[in-house]
Amino acid sequence: MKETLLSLEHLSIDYKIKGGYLSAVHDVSMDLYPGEIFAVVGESGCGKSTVAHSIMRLLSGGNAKIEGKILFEGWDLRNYTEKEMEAVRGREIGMIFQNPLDSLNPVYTVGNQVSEAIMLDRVEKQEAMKRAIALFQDVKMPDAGERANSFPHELSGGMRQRVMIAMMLSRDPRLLIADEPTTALDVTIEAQILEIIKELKQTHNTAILMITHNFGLVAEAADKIAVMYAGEVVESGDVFEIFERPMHPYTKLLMQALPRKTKKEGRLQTIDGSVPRILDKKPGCRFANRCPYATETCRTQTPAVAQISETHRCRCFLAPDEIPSDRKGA
Amino acid sequence: MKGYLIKRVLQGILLIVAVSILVFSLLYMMPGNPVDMIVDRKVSLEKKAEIAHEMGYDQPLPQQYFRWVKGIVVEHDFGNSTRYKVPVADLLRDRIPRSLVLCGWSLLIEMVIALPIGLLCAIKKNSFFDRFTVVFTLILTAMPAFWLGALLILTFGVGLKVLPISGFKGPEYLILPVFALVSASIAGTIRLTKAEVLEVLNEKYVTTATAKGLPKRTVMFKHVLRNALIIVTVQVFMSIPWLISGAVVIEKIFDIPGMGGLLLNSIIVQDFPVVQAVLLIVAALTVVCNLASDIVIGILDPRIRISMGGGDK
Amino acid sequence: MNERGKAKETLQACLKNGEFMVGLLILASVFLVAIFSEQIAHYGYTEQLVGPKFQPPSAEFWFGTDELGRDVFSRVVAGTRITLWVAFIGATLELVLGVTVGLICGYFGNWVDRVFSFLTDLTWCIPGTILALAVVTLLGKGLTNSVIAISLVSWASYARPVRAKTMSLKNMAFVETGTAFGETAFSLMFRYILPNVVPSLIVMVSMSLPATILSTTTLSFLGLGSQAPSPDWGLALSKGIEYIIRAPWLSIFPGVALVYTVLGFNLLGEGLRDILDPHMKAQ
Amino acid sequence: MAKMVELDQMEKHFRISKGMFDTSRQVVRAVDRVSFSIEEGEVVGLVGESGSGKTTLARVLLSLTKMTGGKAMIDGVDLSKATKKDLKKLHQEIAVVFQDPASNLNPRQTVESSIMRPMVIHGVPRSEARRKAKEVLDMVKMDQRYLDSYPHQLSGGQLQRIAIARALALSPKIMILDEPTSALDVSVQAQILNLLLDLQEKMHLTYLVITHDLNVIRYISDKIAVMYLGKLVEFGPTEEVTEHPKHPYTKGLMDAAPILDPRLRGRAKELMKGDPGSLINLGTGCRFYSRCKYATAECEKEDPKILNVGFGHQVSCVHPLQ
Repeated sequence: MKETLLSLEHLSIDYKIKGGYLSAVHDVSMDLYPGEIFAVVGESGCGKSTVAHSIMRLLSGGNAKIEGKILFEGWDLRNYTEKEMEAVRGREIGMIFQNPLDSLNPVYTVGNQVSEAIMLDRVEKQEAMKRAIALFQDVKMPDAGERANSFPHELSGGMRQRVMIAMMLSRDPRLLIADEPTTALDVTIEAQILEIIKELKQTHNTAILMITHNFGLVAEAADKIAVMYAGEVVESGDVFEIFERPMHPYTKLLMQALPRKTKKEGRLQTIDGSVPRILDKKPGCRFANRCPYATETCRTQTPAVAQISETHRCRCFLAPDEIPSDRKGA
Repeated sequence: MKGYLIKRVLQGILLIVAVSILVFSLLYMMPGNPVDMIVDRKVSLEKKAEIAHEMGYDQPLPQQYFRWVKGIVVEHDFGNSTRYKVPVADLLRDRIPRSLVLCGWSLLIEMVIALPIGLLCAIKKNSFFDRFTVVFTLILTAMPAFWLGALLILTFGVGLKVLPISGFKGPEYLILPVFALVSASIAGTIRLTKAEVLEVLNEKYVTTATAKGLPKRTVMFKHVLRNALIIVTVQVFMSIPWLISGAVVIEKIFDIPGMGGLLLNSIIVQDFPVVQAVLLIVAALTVVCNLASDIVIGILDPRIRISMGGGDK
Repeated sequence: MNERGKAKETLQACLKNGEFMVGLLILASVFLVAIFSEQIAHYGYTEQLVGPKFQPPSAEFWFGTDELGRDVFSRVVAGTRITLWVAFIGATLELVLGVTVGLICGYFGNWVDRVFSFLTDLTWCIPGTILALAVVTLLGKGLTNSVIAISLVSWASYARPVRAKTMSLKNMAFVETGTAFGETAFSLMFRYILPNVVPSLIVMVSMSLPATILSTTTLSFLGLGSQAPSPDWGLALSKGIEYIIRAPWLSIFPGVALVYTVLGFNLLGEGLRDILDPHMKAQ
Repeated sequence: MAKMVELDQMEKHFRISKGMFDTSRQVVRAVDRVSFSIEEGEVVGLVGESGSGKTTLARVLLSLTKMTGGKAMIDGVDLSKATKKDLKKLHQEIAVVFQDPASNLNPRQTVESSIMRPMVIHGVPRSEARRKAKEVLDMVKMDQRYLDSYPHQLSGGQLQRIAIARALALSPKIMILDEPTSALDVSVQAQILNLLLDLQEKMHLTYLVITHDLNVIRYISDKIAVMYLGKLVEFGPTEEVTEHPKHPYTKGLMDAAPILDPRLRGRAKELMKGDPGSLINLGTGCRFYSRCKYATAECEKEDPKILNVGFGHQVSCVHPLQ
């Protein structure tokens, strides 16, 4: 079996707010191997972005309480000093963000911003610029040489995201975290960026942790997925398996809520109620208040993660066999 | 960049023209006849008419305006002071440099002190230093410049007797006025710098810079400071008119024969040619400062340089 | 949660905000002094020779006496009314002018905006105090005139942010929707846009009040505002400085009163900004 | 069936001046000679990337901006010649729901007064309006206790329901839905889409749905209109357009859109090169020319004509796909 590249072990993140703690992430565990695209999906506020930022130690504000382990190649990043983290960022783990315009400094040319990263490895300025241009070609930037002298606002959204990818690839990291990488982009550009990310995985054996709310993106590119709900991973496993045989009631309902048909084939599934804000960690399943199959047990005890197959895990009392697989939700 | 510059310069000229028209009409907005202000009450009507003719007051207003402007532009002639009976230009020649020296030093000292403090407060937000500065600036903004001046005179001039408190005879005479002027405006600059740095610190590109592995120092200096500097520069230029404004009061308290004091006295005795000249000069200076700040922003911020440049690049 | 719940929430936020509460207490004390100034003052503020001239602070004359033998304490107490009156009139004038112009510019855009923007630029061409001096020259000396002058000079500091806010609100979906079902321009401006500008207006007012007070005091200090024998603090300070060596208490006490009041407004403004600022709320 | 909306060569051109002293002006042809029609009770989906002019087109229909050429008939009213009275009628007949739930409602008004407002300005008595407000809130399946709420107390899905309720207040015939679910999560999106379809069927409404999400369009609409840089490139019944796209751009768009099934990820697809491009400085000829792999010299020269390819399917291309 391959060595895991990144593994999160029982990661919990609580934010200190007035009068207590807000549980943003709870008991999240996942394993990421080299050369695979691992998608963390979930609706807004489920904690997926918090997980991504905590890996890079980029959570803003000093009011987050973190527990658990973030193991990168076996070393716990949480024990690293700030200086050591600087050496990990960009070098070992790169990260791209949702809005590429906000993410680039408006007063420097994009070539400058990419070569700045390359120069951290003691590369001469001109050589760094040359490599930056080569990287722009790698991410299929039209007129790469000329574009290197452009400022971010002179580029289109798609080109800016290419710059971000080139910047984060510049030091050849083992892991790339992509936080909603295509959300602000048009469909055709989204497809182009997705192609680049897939190619990256193929040619550089880079692992990609993709944070997204877009199930289309997951279906198109991911190898494995973890579905998050209210701070917890409710189900994770191979993408084909999860799409075809979802186990957790939340995943099941979501899959039927996706607009995959025409209106003539009937209405979409909906999930009533809304996501709870977890302020105090009482025992009980976090999805219980919206779950059509919930029992008294679900409301009073916290379900553990059940291993369904080698890769497939599910956090539900009813899994794997108690939910009739073809029954439509109430 | 060129197009942007030309546009700015033309806008500036337009503003100065508008100000000059307003300043010119100041004389005519006052009740009574301009001649009455120059001459004694006892002077006969015929004599007044003669003076009016001599001064060109019987000509149509636009003509008078153009004559006035021509005088200023071509001969630097702002007319004669009705009080001192000498050309306004002569009065200004000695006084402007004094005001400039006062304001210049104040600006320099203010920036040297305010920028690092503002930066430090932003980086170490909620630290003891930051909290102390917040309270300190709050109290400082509540103090009018003239009262600060009074306190300074009391402490250093009257109490300690170490510094001269009035007049303008050497460098040591500048210390207290500059101190007062800086104290009056420094709080705003500190707060603005802090707010600006805080805002930049929250920008996503700062996260990006950290995410690509740049050391904290590089992130601070190359990405945060550089961007915060853009607004701070504007502030520096914008504060010049403020300083001049504050100088009016400071010059009165410390008895400095500068432009501010001259303006004040001229307003009180209704010496209009002087008032007009000072207003015009201050307006021109303000416009030039704004223009300079636009140019500097243009250089520092490529978004403006290019979007305003009409596609230079 | 309904409107009352929201008001309650805001109230709680106010109570928890230290700056706001301290500012409120300071201003409350100033208001009380203003209301009961006749009861508090020992003498009338114009009463001369109630004691010897230039008497230092003592048990009888708490703040000493001035060059005409008037009781400084009584004059400082009487001055609170003037200061609060200035704050009230100044804020109202600036607000009415600034908000109207800002709304109209932001809403209609185009040439209306250009003309008014040019006007605001024009007022910014000459720095505040100097322009106010010029306006006072035209209007004549006096407290009311100097407040008018200050307002004519500083309304632009309201107009600009109101204009910017209006422009961004105008493109918001709820305004567009309103237009689409037939709202008139007047109704869009006053029913849709203005209520959403109010929170930032409250902050702006409380932040600019201190500036208005200070500017008016400055004019009085320069001899163009209140005229003798008014107990105006600025006027008192200007006299005080003449006698600063002989009788420093003449400059100290009115100054402390002024700083105390302005500090109260400043703290209140800071607190309000923290409570009402939309940036903070979004987080 | 009656034609509810009929666009004939409709144009919306903006003029932008380059600078204060540069009198040469550029024309942005945001919507350029667009013709199509929507029948009563139909759901038409309008797709396109940023800069395609889809939102401008909607704004013209809502009379938020004036068109600059061509003709637009809405329920028998000629938009270019509409009188004040006509406009008042249109204000009642066309309703709109925008994308962002947070800005769709006036933050300073209660839900009730937001919903009542359109009725009040169209002369409905207050008591009647209050009753109707409760009724439409019922129709969007919201509890009446929300009447006194303020927008900041509600979730995105709830806000969008209330925006729909307000749109229904004047019993409109046409609803323009500008990205109604783009800002919502999947589970909420399903609720809103179902609600919209239920309402449409029950009240026989006509919808123009603007979105960039092809999965949503495929689910909800009867016909699809595809726009590219201000031009209508293809229009026809949903299945026709999605299964047999005739315009290379439509084909590219369909290929690029992610399909919500990992088993289909290996399907043959052609990715389009380049960016959607800009509306400024457009030459003559087909606007898709620079990105089209089938382009010939002919395409660069002439503006393609509209071809009818049967089944009410029209395409604007010199070399339509087979």
